[in-house]
Amino acid sequence: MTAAALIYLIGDGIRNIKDNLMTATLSAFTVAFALAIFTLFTVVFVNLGTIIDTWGDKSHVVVYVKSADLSELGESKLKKDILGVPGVSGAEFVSRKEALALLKEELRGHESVLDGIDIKALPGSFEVKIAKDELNPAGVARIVKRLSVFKWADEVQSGGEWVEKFTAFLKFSRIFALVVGLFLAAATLFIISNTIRLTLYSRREEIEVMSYLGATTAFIKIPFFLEGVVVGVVGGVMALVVLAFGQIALTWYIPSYFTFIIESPVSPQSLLIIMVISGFLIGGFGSLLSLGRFLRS
Amino acid sequence: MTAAALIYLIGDGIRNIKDNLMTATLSAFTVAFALAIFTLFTVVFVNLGTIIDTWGDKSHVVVYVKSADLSELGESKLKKDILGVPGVSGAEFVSRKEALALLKEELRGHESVLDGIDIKALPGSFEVKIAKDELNPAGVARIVKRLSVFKWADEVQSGGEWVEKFTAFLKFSRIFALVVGLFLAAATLFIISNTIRLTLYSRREEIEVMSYLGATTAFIKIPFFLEGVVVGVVGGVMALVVLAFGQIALTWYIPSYFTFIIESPVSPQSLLIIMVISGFLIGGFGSLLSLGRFLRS
Amino acid sequence: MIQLFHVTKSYGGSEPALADLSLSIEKGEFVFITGASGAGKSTLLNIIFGIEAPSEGHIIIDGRNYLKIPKKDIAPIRKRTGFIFQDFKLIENKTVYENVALSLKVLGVSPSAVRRRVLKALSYVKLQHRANYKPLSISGGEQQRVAVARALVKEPAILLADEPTGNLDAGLAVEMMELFKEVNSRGTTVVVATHDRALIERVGKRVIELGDGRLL
Amino acid sequence: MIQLFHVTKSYGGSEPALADLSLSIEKGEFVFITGASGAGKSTLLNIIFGIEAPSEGHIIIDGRNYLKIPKKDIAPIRKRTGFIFQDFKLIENKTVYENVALSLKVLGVSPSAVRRRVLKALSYVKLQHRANYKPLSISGGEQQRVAVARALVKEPAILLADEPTGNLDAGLAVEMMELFKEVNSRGTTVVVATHDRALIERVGKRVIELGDGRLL
Ligand SMILES: Nc1ncnc2c1ncn2[C@@H]1O[C@H](COP(=O)(O)OP(=O)(O)OP(=O)(O)O)[C@@H](O)[C@H]1O
Ligand SMILES: Nc1ncnc2c1ncn2[C@@H]1O[C@H](COP(=O)(O)OP(=O)(O)OP(=O)(O)O)[C@@H](O)[C@H]1O
Ligand SMILES: [Mg+2]
Ligand SMILES: [Mg+2]
Repeated sequence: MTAAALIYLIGDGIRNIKDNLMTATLSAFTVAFALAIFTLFTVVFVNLGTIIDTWGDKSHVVVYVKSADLSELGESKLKKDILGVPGVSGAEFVSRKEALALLKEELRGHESVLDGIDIKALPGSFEVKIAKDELNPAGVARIVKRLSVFKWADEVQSGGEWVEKFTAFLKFSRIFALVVGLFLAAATLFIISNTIRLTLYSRREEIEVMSYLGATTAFIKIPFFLEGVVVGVVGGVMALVVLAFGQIALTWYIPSYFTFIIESPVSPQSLLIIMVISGFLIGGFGSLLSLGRFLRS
Repeated sequence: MTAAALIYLIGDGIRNIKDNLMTATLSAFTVAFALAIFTLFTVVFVNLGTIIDTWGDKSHVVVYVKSADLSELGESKLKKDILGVPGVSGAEFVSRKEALALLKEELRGHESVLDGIDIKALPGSFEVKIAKDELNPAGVARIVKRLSVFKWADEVQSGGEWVEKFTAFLKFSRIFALVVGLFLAAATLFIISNTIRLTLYSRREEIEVMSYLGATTAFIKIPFFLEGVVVGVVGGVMALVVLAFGQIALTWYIPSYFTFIIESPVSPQSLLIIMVISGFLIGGFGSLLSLGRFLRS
Repeated sequence: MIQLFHVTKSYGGSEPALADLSLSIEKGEFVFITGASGAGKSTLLNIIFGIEAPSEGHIIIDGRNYLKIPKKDIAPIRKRTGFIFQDFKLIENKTVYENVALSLKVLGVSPSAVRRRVLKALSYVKLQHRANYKPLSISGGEQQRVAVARALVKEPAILLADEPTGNLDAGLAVEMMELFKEVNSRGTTVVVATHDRALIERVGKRVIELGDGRLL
Repeated sequence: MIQLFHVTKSYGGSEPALADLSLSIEKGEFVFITGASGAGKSTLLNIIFGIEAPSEGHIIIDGRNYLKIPKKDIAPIRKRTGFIFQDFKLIENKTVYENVALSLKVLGVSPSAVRRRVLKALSYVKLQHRANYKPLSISGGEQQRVAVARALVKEPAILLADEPTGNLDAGLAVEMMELFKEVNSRGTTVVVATHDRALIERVGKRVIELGDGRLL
C-alpha cells in the first residue's frame, strides 16, 4: 500500500463519518449506553467486594470457656485449639472483666441490675474470626459445631444474626451484579454488533463498488475500521458523561454512607483511558468482524 | 380500504418478515434482551419493596419507663403519649417480667449471672413501631428525640443498628434498581428505535416505490406495523425465555432465602401477557414512529 | 388532460432544469418528449407525477389546478397513473411477480384478479419465465420490462414512461411501443420520454423537444 | 488477451445464461458484443471481470488460465480493468468527483494527480459542472457518463462497457464511442456490450453476436 493510498484511507474514514453522520451518531450513542451500563455494574461489583470484606470482619463467633478449664489449660492452649479449626482465621480472648464491661455496655442505663453479681459467674470467652470464604450460614454453622466439640467449651454463640444476613445480602447483591453485568455485556455486545451490521448493510453497495474498483480487502476495511474507531472512542467518552450524570442522580437519592458503592475504584483519568480503549476495540473490531461477512459474499 | 387490500396487507407483513428474516431475527433479539433487562429490574424493584416492608416492621425503638411513673400514670396514658408522636405507627408494652425473660434469653447459657437480681431494678418498656416513611436514620433519630422529652421516659433506645443499616441498604438497592432500570429503559428504547430505524433505512427504497404506486400512508404503514408487531411479540416471548434462564442461573448462586428477590411477583401467565403486550407496543409503534420520518421526506 | 403553464424547476444550480415551460397534452394523446441528456425530460415527468413540485408556474391535471400537488391528492393521481422509471425502481427483495402484483394490490384488486392480470402483463413483456426471480438476478433489459409490466398492469389512465427502451434491443423496443399504442388506443394518455430518434420516427406521434429545460 | 474455452454459466434455471461459449479477444482489440435482451452479454463481461465464475470451461486472461479466478488475483485484474456497469453502480453518498476519484485512489495515485486526472475525465464526458453533485441529483444520462468517466480515468488495460449508451442520446453515444476508440488507439482492449445496431455499424469493429448464451 502506497503512502498516497494511506492518506486517502485516513481521510476517507473521516469523510465517511461526515457522510453518514446520522447513523454514526446513533452508533456512538449505542456504544456509550452499552459501555456505561457495563461499567456501572463493574464498579458496583468491585465495591460490593470491598464492603463484603469490611463487614465480613464484623461477623464473628464467640466461644465461652468453662471457668475451671480456663485456669487449668491456659489461654494460649485454648487459642491454639480454636485456630486449628478449618475456616477460622483468628481468635481473641475476652477476660471476665472485659465481659462484664461489655454486658454493662449492652444494658446501658440499667447497669443497676448487675449490681452485686458474682464476677466468677461470668465466663471468659474467645471472639473467633472466620475466613472470608466460610462466611456464609452453612460455613458458620459448621465452625460452630466443630468448636462445640471441645471439652473446655461451655457454649458457642454465633455472632449477630444481622451481620450474617447483611453479609449474605451483600454477597447476593454482588452475584446479582455479576450475573446481570455478564448478561448485559452479552446483550450489549450483541446490540452493538447488530447496530454495526445494520449500518454496514445500508452501505453494502459502497463496499461492493470498492471491490469492483480493484480495492484490496485491507483497502476496503481500513476506512470502516477508522470510522468504527472514531465512533467507538466518541461513544466511550460519552459513556463517561452518562456515568457522571448517573452518579449525580444516584448520589442525590441514596444514604450518604452508601455512595461509595457507585464511586469509581480507579481515578477519572484511568477511567477515561479504559473507556477510550474499550470504545476503540468495540468500534474498530466490531466493524471489522461485521465487514468480514459482507466481503465474503 | 377494501377487504382485498387488507388481506394483502396482512399477508405482506408476514412475507416481509420472511424476506428480511435476518434483520427481523436480529431485531427480535434486541427487543428480547431489552425487555428482559427491564423486566429483571422491575421485578427486583418490586421485591425489594416487599422486603423493605417486612424488615421495616422489625426496626423499632424501645422506651424504658421510670418505675414510679409507670404505676402512677398507667400503661394506657403512656401509650397514648407515644402514639401522639408523629411518625410512630404503634407501641407495645413490655412488662418487667417479660423484660427479665428477654434478658435471660439474651444471656442464654449464662442466666446464672442474673440469679437473685431485683426484679424492681428492671424497667418496664414500650416497643415503639415506626411508620415506613420515617424508617431512616434521620427519621428514627427525630422520633427518639421526641420520645426522650417525656418526663416519664427513663431512657430511649433505638432498635438494633443492624436493622437500620440493613433496611437502608435495601432501600439503596431499591433506588439503585429504579435509577438503573429507568436508565436501561431509556437506553433500550433508544437502541430498539435505532435498530428499527436502521432496518427501515435499508428498505427506504421499498417504501418510496410503494408511494409511487399510489399507496396511501396507511397502506404503506400497515405491513411494517404488522411486521414490527410480530418481531416485538416474538421478542417479548424470547425475553421470557431469557429471564427463565437468568433466574435459573441466579438461583444457583445465591442463598436460598434471597431467591424471592428474583421471583416474579405476578404469575407466569400474567408475565407472558405483559411481555406480549410490551413487545406488541414496542415493535408496532416503534415501527410506526420510525416510518413517519421516511414518509415525510 | 395535462397542462403546464410557465413551469420553472430550479434545483438551486445556475441553470434551471425546466425554464418557463408551457405545454398541453390532450386526454388520450400519445406524446414523445425528447432532448439531449440533461434536457429536463425526467424532471418534466416527475412534476406531472407529483414527485417534484415546480419552483414556479402551474400544472393542471384533469381540470384541477396545482402549484404544488397537495399530499392527499398525490395517492389518487398515482393510482390512475403508470410510471416507468428510468432506473426501474423495482423492489429488490420481492420477486418479479410480486413487484408487478404490488401495483394492483395497492388498488385493492381481488387476489384472483391480481394473479390473472399479473401473468397476462408478464406475458406481454415476454417474462412469464422470470416470474419467480428477484430483480437482481435478471438481465438489465428484463428488469426494464418488469417496470413496463408493473406500469401497464394497472391499466392506467395516464402512462408516463421515462426512457423505457434504453436497455432493450430494437426489436423489443418496437414491441414495447406496440404495447403502448395498444393501451393508448384504449384511451390511456401516453407520454414517453426518450432519446431514441429512430423509435420516435417509427411510431410517428407528436414530439415535444426539450433543450436546456425549454421547448425547442 | 482474453480467451474463453467452452464456457458455460448456469444459474440453476432450465436454460444456461452462457452455453459452451468459446471466443478470443486480442490485446488492443475493439469488440462489440451484441444480442437480444437476456442473451448473456452482461454475464460474459461479468465472467471476464471475475464477478461470476463459469460453471464449466476456462478463461485465459493474459496467458493465465482460470477456471475460477482465485480471490487474490481478482483485485489486480480489476485494478487494470475499467468496467462500466449497466446499472452504473455509483456510490450514492459520494459526489460525482469522489466517485470518479475513488477509482484512482484505489490505485494509490497521488492526490494532486488524482485531482488533475478526475477533472480531465469529467470534461471528456462533459460533466465538469456536475462534479459536486451526488448521483441521485443528476439525470440518468449524466449518471451513465459518470460511470464512463470512472472507468476511463484509470487508463485501464482492458475496458469492459456494459450497455454504456443506453441512457444517452445519439450524439453523446457517438462521442462516447470516439472516447473508447481513442483509449483503444492507446492500446486498451475495449469490449462493448450493446444492443444498439446503429452504433455498432457506425463504429465498424468486430461484432460478437450472442443468442441464448451461444455465438450466433
Ligand atoms: N443471478 C442470476 N440468477 C439467475 N439468472 C440470471 C442471473 N443473472 C442473469 N440471469 C439470467 O441469465 C440470462 C442472461 O443474462 P444477461 O444479464 O447476461 O443478459 P444480457 O445479454 O446482458 O441482457 P440485457 O441486454 O437485457 O442486459 C438472462 O435470462 C437472465 O435472466
Ligand atoms: N435533484 C436534483 N438536484 C439538482 N439537479 C438536478 C436534480 N435532478 C436533476 N437535476 C439536473 O436537472 C437537469 C435535468 O435533469 P433530467 O433528469 O430532467 O434530465 P433528462 O432530460 O431526464 O436527462 P437524461 O436523458 O440524461 O435522463 C440535469 O442537468 C440534472 O443534472
Ligand atoms: Mg432522464
Ligand atoms: Mg445486460
